[in-house]
Amino acid sequence: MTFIRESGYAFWNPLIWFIAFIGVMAVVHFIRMRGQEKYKKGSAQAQIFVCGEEVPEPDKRHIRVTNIYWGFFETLKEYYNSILRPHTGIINDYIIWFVAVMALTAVILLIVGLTK
Amino acid sequence: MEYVPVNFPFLAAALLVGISFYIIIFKRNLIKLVMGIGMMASGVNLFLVALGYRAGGNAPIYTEVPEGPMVLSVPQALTLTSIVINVAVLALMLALVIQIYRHTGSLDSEKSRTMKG
Amino acid sequence: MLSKIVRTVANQLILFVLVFGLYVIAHGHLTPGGGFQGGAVIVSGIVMLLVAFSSHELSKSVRERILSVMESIGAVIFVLLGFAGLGATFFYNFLAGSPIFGNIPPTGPNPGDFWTGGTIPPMNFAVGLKVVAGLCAVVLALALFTGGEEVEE
Amino acid sequence: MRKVAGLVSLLVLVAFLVAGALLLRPFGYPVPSDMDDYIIENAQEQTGNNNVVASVVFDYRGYDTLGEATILFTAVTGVLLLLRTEKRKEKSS
Amino acid sequence: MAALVTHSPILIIAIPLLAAFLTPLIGRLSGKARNVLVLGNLAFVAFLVFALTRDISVNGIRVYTLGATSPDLTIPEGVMVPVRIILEVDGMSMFMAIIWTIVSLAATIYSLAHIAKETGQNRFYTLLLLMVAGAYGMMFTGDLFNLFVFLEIASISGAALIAFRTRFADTQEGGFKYIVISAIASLMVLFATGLLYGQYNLLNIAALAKVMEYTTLDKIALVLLLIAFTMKTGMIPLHMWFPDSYTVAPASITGMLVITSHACMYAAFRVCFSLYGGISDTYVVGWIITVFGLLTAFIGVTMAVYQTDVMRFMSYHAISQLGYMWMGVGVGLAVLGNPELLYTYGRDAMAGGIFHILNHAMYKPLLFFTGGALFHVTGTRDLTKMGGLAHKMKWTAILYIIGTLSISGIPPLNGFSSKILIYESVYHFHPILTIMGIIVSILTLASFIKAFHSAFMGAELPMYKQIREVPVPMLIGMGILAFGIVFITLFPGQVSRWIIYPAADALIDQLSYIHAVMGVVP
Repeated sequence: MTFIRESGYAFWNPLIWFIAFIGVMAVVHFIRMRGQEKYKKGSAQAQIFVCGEEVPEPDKRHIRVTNIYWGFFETLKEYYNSILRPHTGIINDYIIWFVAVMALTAVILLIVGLTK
Repeated sequence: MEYVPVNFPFLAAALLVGISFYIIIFKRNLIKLVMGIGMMASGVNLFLVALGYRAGGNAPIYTEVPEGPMVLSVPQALTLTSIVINVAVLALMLALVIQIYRHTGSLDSEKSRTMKG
Repeated sequence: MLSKIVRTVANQLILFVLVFGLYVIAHGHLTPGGGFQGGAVIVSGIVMLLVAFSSHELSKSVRERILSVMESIGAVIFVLLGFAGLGATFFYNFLAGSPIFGNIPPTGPNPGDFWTGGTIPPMNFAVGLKVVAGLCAVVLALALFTGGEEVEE
Repeated sequence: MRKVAGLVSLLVLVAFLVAGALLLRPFGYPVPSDMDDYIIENAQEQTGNNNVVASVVFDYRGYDTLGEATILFTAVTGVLLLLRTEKRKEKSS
Repeated sequence: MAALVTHSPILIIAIPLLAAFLTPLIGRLSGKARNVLVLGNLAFVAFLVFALTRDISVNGIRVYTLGATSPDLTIPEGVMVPVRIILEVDGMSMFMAIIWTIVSLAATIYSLAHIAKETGQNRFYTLLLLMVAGAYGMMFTGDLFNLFVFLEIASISGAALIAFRTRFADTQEGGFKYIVISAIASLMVLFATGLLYGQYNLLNIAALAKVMEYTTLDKIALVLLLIAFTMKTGMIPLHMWFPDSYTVAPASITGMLVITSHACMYAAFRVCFSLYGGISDTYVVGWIITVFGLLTAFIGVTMAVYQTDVMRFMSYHAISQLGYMWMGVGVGLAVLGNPELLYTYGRDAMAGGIFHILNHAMYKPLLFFTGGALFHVTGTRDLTKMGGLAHKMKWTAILYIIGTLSISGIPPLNGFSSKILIYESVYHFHPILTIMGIIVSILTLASFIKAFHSAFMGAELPMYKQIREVPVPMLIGMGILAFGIVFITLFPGQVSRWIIYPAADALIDQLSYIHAVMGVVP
């Protein structure tokens, strides 16, 4: 039973990947073993430390989805404005797109048919 | 039965489909939308049943049939099937329109919209 | 609830409508018609009653549960007639040539014999039952804006 | 903008449909018609049935009719499901 | 047993139908008996599907003539064309059927707990079985009009199931959009069927493919069929109904709707390869499909990063994953007329696209189920209201991680093994396809990390103190799909050899598809 999947240009073998993964894990475990053993759960070491300020409430300090990748959307604002404009949510517009794509494809096929 | 140069029934079916596309695209009222889909179904059914016509033919039923050619029977069966299918579709659509009107109090496809983007 | 004249006439007419619908269903294999058409005719009669009397009046006599049970039974009969042909293939006309509905008519124009058609008359009846029950349920539901009550399980 | 784009593409599509209707074989003269001729000739002795349309609907294409009946069943079930009145004790839905 | 296999193409479709007709009667008596009926029915159908798969891998294409005296009597004597409806089952059909079996079983088990508090369960399970039968019919049929009929069955039951939770407004809107789109698409399919019937007086796909002359009418019919099916599949720019409908459905139904959209994709492949495979314009059609697939993958994922509704975000990911399949199979279609290119990379591209269908059918329903689990416990789909759920829902979090890594193609999970196949083969057709595919994969991972953090990570929010892990049936339903993912991860070579490449060859080899029905007469 071989694990290898050949695609003609390369091969992909989960077994090799697993072996590599286990090796990396062993190295990581070795490095972690060299660390300190003085860490104790439940003590002040486990508390959150915000430069001496008192820690905000959980729902205050949770990063909401709207704040993630803010810069990404800020940079691509034009793209998103242009891409969100067609998404009107009106069923009639969906049918317009359907008709438009049908007409476009038909014209393409007709032109190709005329050229040859 | 002389030869018909332009096949008008097919033309009528195609135009009916086009008109119903116009209704579906440009009428914002959901009931009109459903009517447009019903019209499109009628156009397609007309097209199907017109395909089965044979010049001067009788209905394909041998009970007391006069002599002569018979029109094709498969398109009639297909048309029967598609008519019932469209009845079912329209019934479900109307039920959904009733529900939409209950919830949003509007039949306009833009005012009754709750999702976008 | 329309005027008394309308209600009386509807009361008289519904009988003829039902009889005609049954005729169309029963002779589906001899004359134009069949299960769907006859069922539609019967349901049109019921819609006439719905217009003459109010839908609440009608919903007292016609229950949604009974309709859906009838519809399921019709559908089950129809698909079982298909399964019964599995000796050869699904939907094989296994009754053609058998004692029930088995007569083979002479080829070409003929007056028509009711006892022909193989599985087609039974299928017509099953489909007729199904269409009557189903369309009645739909019409009543759309008229009353309710599809019966669902009690939480 | 919406209207113009929709109208233009609609006109193109309708032009194609009309072209299809005009390019189709003349109305009333179906060629070829092998399948239907076979059915019209043999329906009587194969299904023992005068009504050729009925024998097509219930025998030759009976499977389509099963699907058709199923669609009607589906739509009725769906309508009754959508228009049901929920008797529910008010819990945090 | 042999007779069972002989009749299994129709039994797989007809037994769920019979059970669906019986469900309302039995459901009135007891809910437990109804659940047993539904589950036992699906299990028996699964058994039939696997038996038929073994038979087809041995004996090749199997045809089934409905109503004839013998199943393989496709053409009656006295005429040269098929008269009755013919089911034609080949490798591609069986591939889709296997997917549908697994996902429908998992979704049904998931539904047992997911909709336990809703009313109208009898009709829910009735429609679910009808949807199962409709999709099987689409996958097995060899007849254009029959394809239309079963497309309608799947669409109508799907629309009614989308609108199942009638107490919300958006569910009704989603169901309405779905039924309108489906009705218009099916009517276009019917119009195209009429065009083909009017020319050739045939309805059977194989018989039509044999006499296909590719006139202008055939071009119009091809456009109608192709665009109608692609709209049902959710290809950009025809995708806008897709999130609206999939977001609001019950999660189990969303998982099944993904596979019905794959069934429409299968129908599009059937039209392009089996019906129009012999025409001269396959290069152009393949290019059109590939370009649309590229757009689909990119725009879908960029829209997905933007979303904050968990189910809507996953729906846009479903769209962008569909793009990969269109790319792979489109490249295969473009080089279909050129055997040497086809066997250099085209066949591998098609295999990659088809393999991606399988992977997507495993991890996307899993992700939708996890989204439904979040909705089940929190009562909202809005990611901005969630947080810290992993403290209470460990199993759901783990399953979500598996699905995330798989959809974003992280080695060694199965998403990677299909994506690498697509990348390598598509690169030789046009490099930009591979580059865009990798970018889309990166954005997919980024957006899923975003959703994971906002839903599961973080401190435990006070509003979710007393939530509990989802019920066991939902975990079982998700676990089945997770097991499928792990299996494909471990044995990609075997899976591709057993079902993927046979499916691709079944699409490529049009002649045997025709000969199975028409016989080997010249």
